[in-house]
Amino acid sequence: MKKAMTLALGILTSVGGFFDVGNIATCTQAGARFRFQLIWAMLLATIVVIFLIEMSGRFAAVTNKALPDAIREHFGFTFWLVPFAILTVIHILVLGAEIGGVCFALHLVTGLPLQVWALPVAVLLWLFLWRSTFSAIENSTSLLGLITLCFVVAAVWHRPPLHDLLRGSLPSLPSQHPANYWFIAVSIVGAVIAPYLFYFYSSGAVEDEWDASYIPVNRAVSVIGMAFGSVISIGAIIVAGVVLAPRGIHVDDYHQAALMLTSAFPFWGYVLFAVSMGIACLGAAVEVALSMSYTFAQTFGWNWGEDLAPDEDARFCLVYTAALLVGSLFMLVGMDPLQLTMITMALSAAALPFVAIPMLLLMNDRKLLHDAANGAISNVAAAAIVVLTLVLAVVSIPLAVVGGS
Amino acid sequence: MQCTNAGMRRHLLFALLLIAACSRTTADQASSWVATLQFTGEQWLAGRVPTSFVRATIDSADRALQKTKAPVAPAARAAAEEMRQAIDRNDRAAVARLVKRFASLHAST
Amino acid sequence: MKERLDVIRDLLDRQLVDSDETKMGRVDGIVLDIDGDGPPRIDHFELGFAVLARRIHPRIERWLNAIRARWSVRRSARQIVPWAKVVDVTAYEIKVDLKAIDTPAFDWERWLRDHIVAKIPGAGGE
Amino acid sequence: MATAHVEQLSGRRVWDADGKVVGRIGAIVARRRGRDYFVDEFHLGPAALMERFGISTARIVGWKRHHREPLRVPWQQLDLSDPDHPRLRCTREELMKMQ
Repeated sequence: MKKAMTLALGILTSVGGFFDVGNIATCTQAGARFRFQLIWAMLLATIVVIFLIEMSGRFAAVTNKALPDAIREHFGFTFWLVPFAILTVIHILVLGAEIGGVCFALHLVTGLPLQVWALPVAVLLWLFLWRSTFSAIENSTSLLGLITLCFVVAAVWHRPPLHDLLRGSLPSLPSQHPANYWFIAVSIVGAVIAPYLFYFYSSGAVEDEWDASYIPVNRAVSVIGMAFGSVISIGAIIVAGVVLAPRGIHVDDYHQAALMLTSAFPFWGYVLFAVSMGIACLGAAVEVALSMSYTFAQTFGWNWGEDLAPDEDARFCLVYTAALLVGSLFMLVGMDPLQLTMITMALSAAALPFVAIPMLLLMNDRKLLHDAANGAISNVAAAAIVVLTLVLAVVSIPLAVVGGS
Repeated sequence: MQCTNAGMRRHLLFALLLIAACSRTTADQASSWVATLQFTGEQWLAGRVPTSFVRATIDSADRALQKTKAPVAPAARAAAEEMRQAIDRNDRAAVARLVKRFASLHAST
Repeated sequence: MKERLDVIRDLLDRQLVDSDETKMGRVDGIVLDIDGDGPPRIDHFELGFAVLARRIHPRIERWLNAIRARWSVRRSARQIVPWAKVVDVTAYEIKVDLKAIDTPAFDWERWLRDHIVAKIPGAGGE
Repeated sequence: MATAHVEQLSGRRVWDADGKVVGRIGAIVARRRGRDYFVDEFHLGPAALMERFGISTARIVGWKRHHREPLRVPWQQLDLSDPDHPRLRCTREELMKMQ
């Protein structure tokens, strides 16, 4: 019974974790500029993220250790230091972008400028983290996150030509704007394979006290949950491709994306977009902030856990408090949330080897994992993923310079 | 001061590429913003977006258009300013006219 | 306890857990006693930012100490856990016979709890 | 008390009596005697590092190749008086004969 609940919740949570500000930005840009031609990038990223999430969950279930914990203890502090520092910067940037997404959603609803919302959003997030337990966070973000299904409903309502969808599912060369095309493709991968997902997911598995009997549950959660999240993202690509692309509207600013649901839902479309974006980013922001706390606490061996009261893990709470403060600065100083998101996605893609390579090495340690260590299929996939992440790391930043509009 | 020929050429090529890349994207962006203004006006007329949203979109469009050297930019900015005044007056007829003007501006890009 | 340990793999960087199952830091350093004619003996663990700083570079440790001399809530940036306090070494953690909250490892934790966390409503468990 | 730091020795290069590099320290094996643990031997070389990570590169790629043994150095043979430059008390060749 508990496992059935875990399964349902896990799937919903991973939907929440999957669809966030990075997906909203990259999917609407992809659809607006290249219609369905970049769906393949989303499919590729989904397959990769399924493998990596499955590995991080399996690792946590068998060893009772989350990833940052295991990496520090396995490879030593000096090895972990550089990835740790890079991932901390990425965490802060992603948190800033997610807060930006929430601020923009509130701006759509209230008409007030984004700066006004930066601190209230940070305080709201902080209260949420301070007061609630891990399962409360899981339940609320996952159920509210279902609102993002409106993108799928809108996509179906628009009846996109199936033939074009299928053609977009296979990689193809762009007829124009190649730099922009590849930049968006890389950004989609960076947005989907967000580093915080793995630290959050494996730490969550430890918080939920998974054991080896959860391996099948973990497998189902990662496959179904990520596929589900991917469907929502593809929905967003399709809607942008149907509504924005034919009108020649590109998404250089979130205001341009906000118009995409009003054709399918004449009276609710505008509010639905705002609410979807707000909730998706709010849920993701909570996960990013927690992931940051998990990473710090595990790196230094502090007491950690969202189920503990704050006076039992003061340093854990200090980390997310500081992260939220720094993360809200980006909006406070008036940075454009879309630009912040796109820079962050490119950097995130560049940092992927630091996530993928230690994970691949850990998953092959038979002293730790015994029979649950990676088999041949997982390892071929993992090796391919490492190659892919290395390529992305090399091309992402130059592409951001040339292809980022 | 000495400068090798090859080095000069490489720099020049790089600069040209950069200019080409930038000017293309800005012309593109300008056209996209004109289309955005048209669509926003249509949605406002249909009662699907609030007035505050149209104002914010016009602000963003104006900021982006100001940065581009696209030939369409000055006319688009002027029309955007008119639209701002029209929605403030709740002048539907004027907004409908401006939507048409944006449509023809977009067609010209 | 096991007959044979790999000091690097089984001890270094491992999680320390106190007698109340509270996580009290990691084994940031291990000191061997190499006195006399006998084989090197595991003498004690070292914990703390100073030890980590030295692992990155001795110069960083010096900077850290200079900063600490001006402004710190800790009695010492380095804490010692004698080997005699080690109760068990498992695949998950190293159990020690100490109370974390009474050790310098929790100086920051205690300071934060008493000066900041306790003053904010909702900090206690329900 | 004369001391040596494990975190400093880990991954440190070891020279032999002739000043030739023998390998890096990948594992330090200790055995229990009463309550205490005493270092028995040091393992050097890439195979020792792999031993630490519990993997072999071959296994990642999927082949099962012959597993290389690490170089074992009995504790008596390693001079730790300069922690930055651990030295063998014998030559590399003599060590190979001990394996």
